[in-house]
Amino acid sequence: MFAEMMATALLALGAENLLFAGGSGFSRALRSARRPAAAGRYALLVAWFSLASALIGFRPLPPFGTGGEALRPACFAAAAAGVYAATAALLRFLLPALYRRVSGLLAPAAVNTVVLAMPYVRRSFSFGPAAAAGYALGTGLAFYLASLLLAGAEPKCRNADMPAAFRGLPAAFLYVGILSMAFAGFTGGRVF
Amino acid sequence: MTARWMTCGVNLEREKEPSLRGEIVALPAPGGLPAPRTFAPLRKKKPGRARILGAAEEAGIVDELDGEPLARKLSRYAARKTRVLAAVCFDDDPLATGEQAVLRENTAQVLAGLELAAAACGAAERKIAAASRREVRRMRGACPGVGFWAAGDRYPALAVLRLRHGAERAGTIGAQACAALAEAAKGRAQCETVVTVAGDGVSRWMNCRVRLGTPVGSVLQAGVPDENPAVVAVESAVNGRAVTDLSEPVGVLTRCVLAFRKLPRRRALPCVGCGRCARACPRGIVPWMILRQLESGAPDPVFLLGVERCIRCGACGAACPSGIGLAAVVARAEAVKEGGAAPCR
Amino acid sequence: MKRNGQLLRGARSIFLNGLLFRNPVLVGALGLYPLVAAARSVGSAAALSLLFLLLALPCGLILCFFGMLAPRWFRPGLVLLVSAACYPAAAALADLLLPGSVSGLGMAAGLMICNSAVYSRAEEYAPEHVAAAVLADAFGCSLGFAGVAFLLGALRGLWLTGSLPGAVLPPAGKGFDLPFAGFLMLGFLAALLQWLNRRRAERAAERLKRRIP
Amino acid sequence: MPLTKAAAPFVRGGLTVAGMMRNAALALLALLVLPVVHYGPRPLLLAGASVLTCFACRVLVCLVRRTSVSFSEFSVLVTGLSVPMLLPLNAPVWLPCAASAFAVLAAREPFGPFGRNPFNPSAAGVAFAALCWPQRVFSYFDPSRPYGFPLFGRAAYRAAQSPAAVLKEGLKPDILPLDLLWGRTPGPLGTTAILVVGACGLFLFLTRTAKWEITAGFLGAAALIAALYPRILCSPATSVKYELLSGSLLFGAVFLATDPVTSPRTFSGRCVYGAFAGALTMAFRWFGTYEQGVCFALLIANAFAPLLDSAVLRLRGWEGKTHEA
Repeated sequence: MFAEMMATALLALGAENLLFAGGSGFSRALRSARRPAAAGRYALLVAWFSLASALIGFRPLPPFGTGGEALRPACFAAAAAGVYAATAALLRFLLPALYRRVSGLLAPAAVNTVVLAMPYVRRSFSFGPAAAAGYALGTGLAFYLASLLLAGAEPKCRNADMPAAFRGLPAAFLYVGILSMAFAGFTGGRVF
Repeated sequence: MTARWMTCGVNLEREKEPSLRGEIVALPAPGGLPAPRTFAPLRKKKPGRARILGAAEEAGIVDELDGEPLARKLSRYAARKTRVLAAVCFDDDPLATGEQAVLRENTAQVLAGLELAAAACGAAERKIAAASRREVRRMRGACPGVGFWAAGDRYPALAVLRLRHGAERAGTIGAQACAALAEAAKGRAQCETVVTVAGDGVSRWMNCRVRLGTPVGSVLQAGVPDENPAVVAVESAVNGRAVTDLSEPVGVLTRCVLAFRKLPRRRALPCVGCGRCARACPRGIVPWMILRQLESGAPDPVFLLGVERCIRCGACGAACPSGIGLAAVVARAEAVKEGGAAPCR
Repeated sequence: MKRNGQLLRGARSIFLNGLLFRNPVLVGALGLYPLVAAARSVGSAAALSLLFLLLALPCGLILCFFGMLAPRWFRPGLVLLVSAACYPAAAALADLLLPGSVSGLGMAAGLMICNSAVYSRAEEYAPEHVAAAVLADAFGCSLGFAGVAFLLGALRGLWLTGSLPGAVLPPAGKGFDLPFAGFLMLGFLAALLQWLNRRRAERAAERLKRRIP
Repeated sequence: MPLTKAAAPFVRGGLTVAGMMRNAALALLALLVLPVVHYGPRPLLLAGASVLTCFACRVLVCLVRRTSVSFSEFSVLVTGLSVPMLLPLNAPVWLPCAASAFAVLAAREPFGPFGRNPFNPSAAGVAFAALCWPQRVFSYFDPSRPYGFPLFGRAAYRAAQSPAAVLKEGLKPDILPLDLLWGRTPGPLGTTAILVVGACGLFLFLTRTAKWEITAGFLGAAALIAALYPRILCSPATSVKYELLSGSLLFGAVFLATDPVTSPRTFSGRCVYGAFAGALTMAFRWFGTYEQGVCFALLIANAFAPLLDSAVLRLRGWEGKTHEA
């Protein structure tokens, strides 16, 4: 279970944002996510969004069957958007100091939450409060570990001796590829 | 848990025998150098502290271990309430044997100087730090009233020794400085030094006593060098410097003149992560991490820990199987840290 | 007329940037997961590209027109909402055009909602640019995404069926449709693109040097 | 006479990278001896083909990068030799070649020359082969009856289950312990002769090519887990015996985990790394799909190595500060 979550988190990280340079969109979040301190905050936010959207988001999901397949992810994403808006508004008006510190991370964390939850959205899961807490904790932890790993990979993917064509992002792709190869050893076939 | 002094340092192949075989050869002073200065000798049998320091100052004695004037060093030790004073009678360098030869041949002078120095800094105990246990056995009979330390056989032996006896409030001075202090008591200024001539580029390895200011070239000639050695190095084979101008004068710090047939460089490979540099460092610095930090372009001061402690012994670079010049890396890191030029993340 | 020409040229360069030089996938590292996990054949690549276009276009346009109305801090939520709202329609349309394709994508289809390529374009680019630029950008990005998707899908499909021209190796088992293979291929493709971009930059620098002696 | 302004040091310690790699290559070659004695020259063919592939890939990379081709360090040779050790003898020749090509082209060269690779190339190559062609990587011939393996072409052999596969099914392997030690068991080519692997390990530790603490941590953690959670119904000692002696666990602990490039550089980091890799290997045996998990486990542990180092140094920094204060 944890391995699966870890694999998901790793893929989500590799996939959905943050690795690396890029400059488009997430660069600000990236830069802050590269620092281990910010990675902790980031992971906490992801855990919070996971908890909230697991408690809210999974409830009203339409059942499988007629058109539900397309609606379920959409509903969950909408729920996450709602949680994001609520969190951002609350923080902004109640704890502006805290908000300033995490504002750059809030949105990517919300998006990541949706990504991380997607395998569970497709299965018909309904979380009780305890299970939701466990799920959030696992997601947060896996996310934290994964971002630590990628932070450790950063200097390896950007050294002076490597071919210029591979420096930076391409090497990072290869790095994540080999790492996800290792995690694939657990499941052999499918990841999810 | 083993103490760090037991494991730090690097094993280098040492060749001490050839240059110790013969006696110290006194080279004639070249013309043009002024005659050695003399001044009023110390009269009393047991002179006071101030007088000894004054004589050391007057004689212009410089400690060959670190280039610090002896008078300053002794008053520093006195202020620090040094308990043990050790005369360093071994050489860090794998080829040099000057200090060892001085102890063997000028034992009485070294002992007399050590006694004066101990009196000057108020040290209760005197020690001779000899090159090995064998050397201790050999010299014990000739040195009544002093204790012995045996240096280890790993490279920065002096630093390892300091690390080992650091808790005993020990001070160290060079054997030649001791001998010079004994001479100063008789009213003679420091005017000569013992230099080892060695390396695969010379055919006669030996120790010679030369006047300060003699050109390096004439010292080298005494060892009958090859036609054209590639490198001539002074001070040390590990952390010394190459000399291109052979008319450079010999100083107290010269200590050895080494000629090598071949260039020392191997092609430097990237760090393979064996961790030997950190193990070799007697000061607890982690050179590979410093290299990694500097390479990353944005060094994190947390990981430049301890660079200011570096004593430039060069053990890290000598230990590195990839042949990376780690001593220079640490020096650069120190400059970065001190200059504040490091772009903190 | 002149302004139109300028606009056109601007749009062209925006389009080219999205397509190749600043490819959202290979340079921006955005929206990777669906590609890596799901682009297993040409068919699935087509479905992914279609979904991308159907999401990027409306999201970009809606945010372009209404994005400035929402406060800055609320915009990410808005983008997520809009894209979630567009998704069922887009999925239905894609299923209509390529029957059975969306369900074949599995989880990756759902992930297109929070695809960071769509998301970042809609959140940062669209509200601050004119509609024409947004349109060009959306088409460019979609084509860039589609290009990578088709390349990956084709390569993997060939390898999986063992019909690689002149191949001596037997078909790789299921291993090769795992995400890791996608990542590795992406790595080499990105290296190729980075090499191209570097050469382009070098050439430009040379040209500049020649012009200004 | 023209003198050069060279930089110190003018002498160096005896150990060089080339020497370390030579020792590792020698140890790997020693593993080939028993299989050659038992089964004829085919092991040499596999190893040779794999090494040739590695060299060819390296030359190719050098040509593409337009740098001079140099093999001053033997690391390519070590990669090329350790890949076929983890594959069965009855595998087709292209299998080790494909694995080592992957090792050099994807896991090593993109990250720069030797010393820069974040993952152990051999482990990555074998893991790749295991994921892509699991039937070929995990099918072994039965060594209890004599075969002459032809050098080329397909050999007729009777397939047998390796002890690791039997353990995976929750049964007790029906193999004499002596056979386990001498390598007369189905399994990867270079990993079955436990005694030889152990002797090679000793050689590597004594020449200071490999660090003993990694192997010790690895085996210790694996033994602890095997004793606490035996996969088969037996006493803890039996479980430890079979778990440690079966499959490529020992080979991984001695040859792959001790690769200095991809393991941590601090002593405590290495201890933790070894234990972590051992525990992960056992986790792969418990939960993984395949009977061998060493390569996968090592890849994951490799990713953690830089983190362990920074953690250790951070801790040391704190300690230093508290002492100074």
